Amino acid sequence: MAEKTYLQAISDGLRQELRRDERVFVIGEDVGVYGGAFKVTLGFQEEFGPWRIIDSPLAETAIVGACTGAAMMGMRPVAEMQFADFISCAWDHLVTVAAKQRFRAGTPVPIVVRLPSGGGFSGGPFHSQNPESSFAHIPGLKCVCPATPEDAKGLLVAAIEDPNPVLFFEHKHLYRRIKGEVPDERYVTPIGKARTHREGEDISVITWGAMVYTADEAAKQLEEADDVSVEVIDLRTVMPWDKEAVLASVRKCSKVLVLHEDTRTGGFGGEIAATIGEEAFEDLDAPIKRVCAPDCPVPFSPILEKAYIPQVDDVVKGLRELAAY
Amino acid sequence: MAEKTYLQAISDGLRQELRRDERVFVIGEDVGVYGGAFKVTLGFQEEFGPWRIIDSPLAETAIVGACTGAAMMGMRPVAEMQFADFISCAWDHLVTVAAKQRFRAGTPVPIVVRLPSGGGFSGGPFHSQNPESSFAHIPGLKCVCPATPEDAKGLLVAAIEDPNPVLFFEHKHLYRRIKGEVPDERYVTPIGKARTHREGEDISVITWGAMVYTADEAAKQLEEADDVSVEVIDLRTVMPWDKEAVLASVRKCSKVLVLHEDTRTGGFGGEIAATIGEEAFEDLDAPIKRVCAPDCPVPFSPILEKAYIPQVDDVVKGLRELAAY
Amino acid sequence: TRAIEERGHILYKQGKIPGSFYTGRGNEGAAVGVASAMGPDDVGTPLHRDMGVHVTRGVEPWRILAQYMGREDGPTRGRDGNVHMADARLGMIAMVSHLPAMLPVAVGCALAFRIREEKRVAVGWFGEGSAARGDAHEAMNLAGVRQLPVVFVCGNNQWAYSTPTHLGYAVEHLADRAAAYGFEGVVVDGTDVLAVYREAKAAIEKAREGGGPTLLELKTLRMEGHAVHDDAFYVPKELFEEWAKRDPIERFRTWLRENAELTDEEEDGISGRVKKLLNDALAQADESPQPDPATLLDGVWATPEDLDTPHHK
Amino acid sequence: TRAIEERGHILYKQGKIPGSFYTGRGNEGAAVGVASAMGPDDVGTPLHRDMGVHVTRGVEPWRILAQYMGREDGPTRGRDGNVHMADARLGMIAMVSHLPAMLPVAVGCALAFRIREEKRVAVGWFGEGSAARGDAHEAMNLAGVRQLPVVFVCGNNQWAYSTPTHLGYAVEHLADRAAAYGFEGVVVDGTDVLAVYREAKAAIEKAREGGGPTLLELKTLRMEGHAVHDDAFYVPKELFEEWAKRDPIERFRTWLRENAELTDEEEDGISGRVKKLLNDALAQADESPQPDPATLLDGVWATPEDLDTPHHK
Ligand SMILES: Cc1ncc(C[n+]2csc(CCOP(=O)(O)OP(=O)(O)O)c2C)c(N)n1
Ligand SMILES: Cc1ncc(C[n+]2csc(CCOP(=O)(O)OP(=O)(O)O)c2C)c(N)n1
Ligand SMILES: [Mg+2]
Ligand SMILES: [Mg+2]
Repeated sequence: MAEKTYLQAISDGLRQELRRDERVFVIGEDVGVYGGAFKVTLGFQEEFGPWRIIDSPLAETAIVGACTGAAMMGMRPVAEMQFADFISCAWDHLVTVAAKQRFRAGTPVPIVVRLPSGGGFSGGPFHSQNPESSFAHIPGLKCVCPATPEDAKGLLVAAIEDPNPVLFFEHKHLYRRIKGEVPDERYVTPIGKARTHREGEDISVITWGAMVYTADEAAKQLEEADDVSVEVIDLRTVMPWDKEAVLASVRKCSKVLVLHEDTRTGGFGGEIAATIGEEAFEDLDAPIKRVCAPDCPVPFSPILEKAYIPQVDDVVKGLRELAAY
Repeated sequence: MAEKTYLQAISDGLRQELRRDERVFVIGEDVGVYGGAFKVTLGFQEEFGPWRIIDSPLAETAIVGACTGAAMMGMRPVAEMQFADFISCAWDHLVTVAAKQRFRAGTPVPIVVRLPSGGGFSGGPFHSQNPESSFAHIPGLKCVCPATPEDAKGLLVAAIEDPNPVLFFEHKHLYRRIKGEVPDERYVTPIGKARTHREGEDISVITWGAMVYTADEAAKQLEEADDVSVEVIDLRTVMPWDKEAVLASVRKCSKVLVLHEDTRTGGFGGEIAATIGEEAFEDLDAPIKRVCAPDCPVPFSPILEKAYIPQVDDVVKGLRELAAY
Repeated sequence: TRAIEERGHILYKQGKIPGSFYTGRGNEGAAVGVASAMGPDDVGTPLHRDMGVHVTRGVEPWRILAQYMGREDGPTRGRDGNVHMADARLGMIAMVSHLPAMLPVAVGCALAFRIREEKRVAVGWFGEGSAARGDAHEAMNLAGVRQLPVVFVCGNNQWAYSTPTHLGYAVEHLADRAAAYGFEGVVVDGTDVLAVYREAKAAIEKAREGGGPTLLELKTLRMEGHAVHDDAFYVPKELFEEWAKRDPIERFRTWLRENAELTDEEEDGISGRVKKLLNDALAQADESPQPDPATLLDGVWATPEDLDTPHHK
Repeated sequence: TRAIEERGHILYKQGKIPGSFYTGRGNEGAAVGVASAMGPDDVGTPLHRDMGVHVTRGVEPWRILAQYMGREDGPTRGRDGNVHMADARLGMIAMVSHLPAMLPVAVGCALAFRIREEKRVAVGWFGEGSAARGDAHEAMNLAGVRQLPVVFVCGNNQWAYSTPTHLGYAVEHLADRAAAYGFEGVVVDGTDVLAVYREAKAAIEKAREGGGPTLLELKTLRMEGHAVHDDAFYVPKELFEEWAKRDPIERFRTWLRENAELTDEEEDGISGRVKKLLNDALAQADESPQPDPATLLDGVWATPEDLDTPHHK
């Protein structure tokens, strides 16, 4: 047990898997000598060599497609996208080949694609996106979005073990900002199980990734200023998502706010709200509120980006409206 | 005014635009001599020549990307995908370049991409999909899904006139099965306005595309057998979608069923249900029910496909549950 | 010689299978020639003209017919149709419609072999039309940079649906593109099964020995429409007539008669056995049950047990 | 000669602009050389090393600085950052991050010119690293098949972030790939602005006259890290030293002194004017207001009025 950053936890977890399972290898742009754009694989190539830490050409379909082929031959590939935004270049491969091969031909595709995602540092429209909603709609793909260092390691291990294609969304804004206790030994955090980040009675906030901390801040404010108790559910994984945990929290609080960093329309928050409305209709004392980014690309200007990414104040406002309903 | 098939209406509308506006051109695989996989552009190359009806190489990013460039230079390109399924190969271009160029650089991208979509004839996992939900989530892209021959022509004209990238989903199952009166002259059916396919009092069904007919069949059965009056709203366009019309129908009926052919989880039906739940909470007398395809690829076997695509019986069952609630 | 007779045997089958099976017509020699040159542990991603590959690898005809009928005993259990199938135990990977999306996958198989330093080879098929897509480029570029044990087989049948080659690419031979990726390209007469076998064997063994990728361009003519619905009106009749003279099966039969003392009796014997085999297959396929809708969702997610496949070893 | 002096003028600017502007260092000659060879009605899709293109086309420095500061007067009005910008009135199209996604767009511009039979040319930039992506292949293949008036400019600065060329491609010169698409490829010393201008001019005029595409490979060295945060430890020091001797600005200064009688006074005059111009620009950019969050959603959807741009004529 030691305190680690979110980034360190991912790096250590990946190194541990590379050490214990020789079927695991890493491929991506600049992951070797350079150690990856965010230095997650720093020093890996020295330890594991150029054929297990593979610097690829600048070609995302080749990277992910090659992972699929290697996985079918018994390897456990871990691809790194330099930024999650560039996964759009491997969209066709993921939805057409990787997602459907098991269903069509009975052939599993155990690959992991690591995706440094999210905004908050003026990365602009192409270095800030959260594309998990687009993939969560495709049957056959899993989407993992850890919020804490402990989950980041445990879910990465689970993703590598999983016999399905797993998209592993690492929030760049958490990389070095978030620290936490992380067990040294290997452990698996199950995919599909939410965690209660904060217990509460009156309003339930359903969220994941960096927004877990935004929600927690807002919850604090409501507890102190308004004496309203807010529960924060960290989904941890968006596909599959832990419907039971969410419905339990909804039944307890009977008011719900769904929060995510991606844009609102067609975002996965709609799926969650629709499901709650369908299965917990009688338990709701207020309309389910969604707090999300507005429907536009991620702007570069700090002022505009602040207006784009849901802020603590936006969540507080939403919670107060729910409390008053 | 003459009776035409859905396919004929699209073909005639496109020919009319090619005749009146020399900026309009068509590009796609086998659209020239062959007239397109579904013969929508049959005879076009003779009339407009090989530089306005362009047989492209088998390369979807080149096709759609070239449309974007040509559009920026003042043309009005209409691309044809041989099947909607293959648009996955142009995903990156559409979401990265076409969708965001206006927001980022102020440069509009007036292109139309025609997408023969939908199942019902054992096309299997790659010739049957309805990918509109994936694109409707991307700010900057419009998604048009006509259900009638008249709308197919009027919305195609609107799509070509529109200064934004428009994905035009043509349902293959309607091509030759659906006939209707279509005005001979040019007319524009506005993007973003729903139509009431069938008036009703008790339950409102929100749908689009081929499912409009499935809903209508089910509505008939309920009216006859159960004496329940069902309203069928044909969205016509999924992005933008006509929230006002939907909410008005919801307020009238206070029970809602959202129906689409695409898979359920993360499908656009969730967005519609979530929005209704948020904005018409007090008007709802029952949970909003979604009837959609299950979360798997489109199966080939006729028996499996029948279990996959929502059938009249599935809708009837859902309506009866709502009526009984 | 038995080996050759077996190949002839298979070629006959190809010519005799009804309906959609005809989509490979003119390409049987190319498919069988390459497949016969592969080793038992080699893998491949054959496409919609390559039924001969599956047959050569040993997929039982009745299961192929069951596949076409969407039955439970087809390799995809009714989930997918026609040649969108493969038997993992035979080292084959099921194609998707999107072309040539399987090439990066074939390269990935080769990457696994290279990482584990196994002497195995991956074969990736594509058509001259789909050579225009980015996937072909990304796959060949990665294979060239890493000199992976993969052989790219371009079935150039001169048409992509209705699109002639001059509207698909602007180089004389697609094989010439290999130079742009740092490996060798070879043009082969795809109607000469023995020539195909020879060149494929050479390329595969070269890859096996660490010599890197090869791009084989097999020139044939698609002897029918793109699919059953297409009468290929856009293909000049003369072209069909010219290439009809080079029917791979006829060419091989002639060769067998001249060089392997194939006699009328043997031939009749073969045709007889094939006819019977296919009749039995049809009957057996017809007895295969329809898939059960209740199981529709079972196959979406893989389970740990699924990883116990030959593929994943 | 004034034209050349102006180019020198611009080159000086390049060297003098602070911060992120340095990302083009070593590439100034290539960028300016190509841009100077373009006609007023030609269009292009310059990338992140090609600030010189924007400057040459006449984007006012203060607006570029405003762009970097995310201000309202930057070409993207704070919506996008750094070189992700362009001025449509100057025939430039704003790049996206995804490389080389602008190549199909450049080909589309050329397609429009060809359909309308206009004597205009499109120029598409990409790096040697992004040459590995499918977009490069699909764009060049379509341009070759249709012999469109487009010039592909590959800025080969020997590194893609930390990736050396031998891990990116396996052919000696990327220009050799042009043959695979049915047009000409030319290798040029990218540090020699006059050579670049010469070859670019020839390629552009050839395209204008219906001679089809050309692939220009401009060899340079990225003289700094991939971006400010990167110290390029992975680049051999010797390489930097060797290429430092070939600094495009120095080379051009020398040339000006030897051939255009550039005197100390003139040079000081130019540097003086540049310093002042940039000081004024900085001041003016600083006065540009921050974008108004209330307008965030205004720009998502285009309106019919938006189509009244030079672009869309
Ligand atoms: C990405 C993609 N776009 C379009 C299609 C539709 N399509 C199926 S086969 C075909 C022609 C393929 O030509 P070629 O690659 O030469 O193979 P052939 O059928 O001639 O063997 C087309 C356009 C497809 N399968 N995949
Ligand atoms: C599709 C895509 N993947 C990854 C990146 C991240 N990235 C930005 S620049 C770069 C290196 C580009 O190298 P090159 O094409 O040689 O251009 P250079 O920066 O050297 O001028 C990478 C990998 C990107 N921009 N686009
Ligand atoms: Mg072909
Ligand atoms: Mg470079």
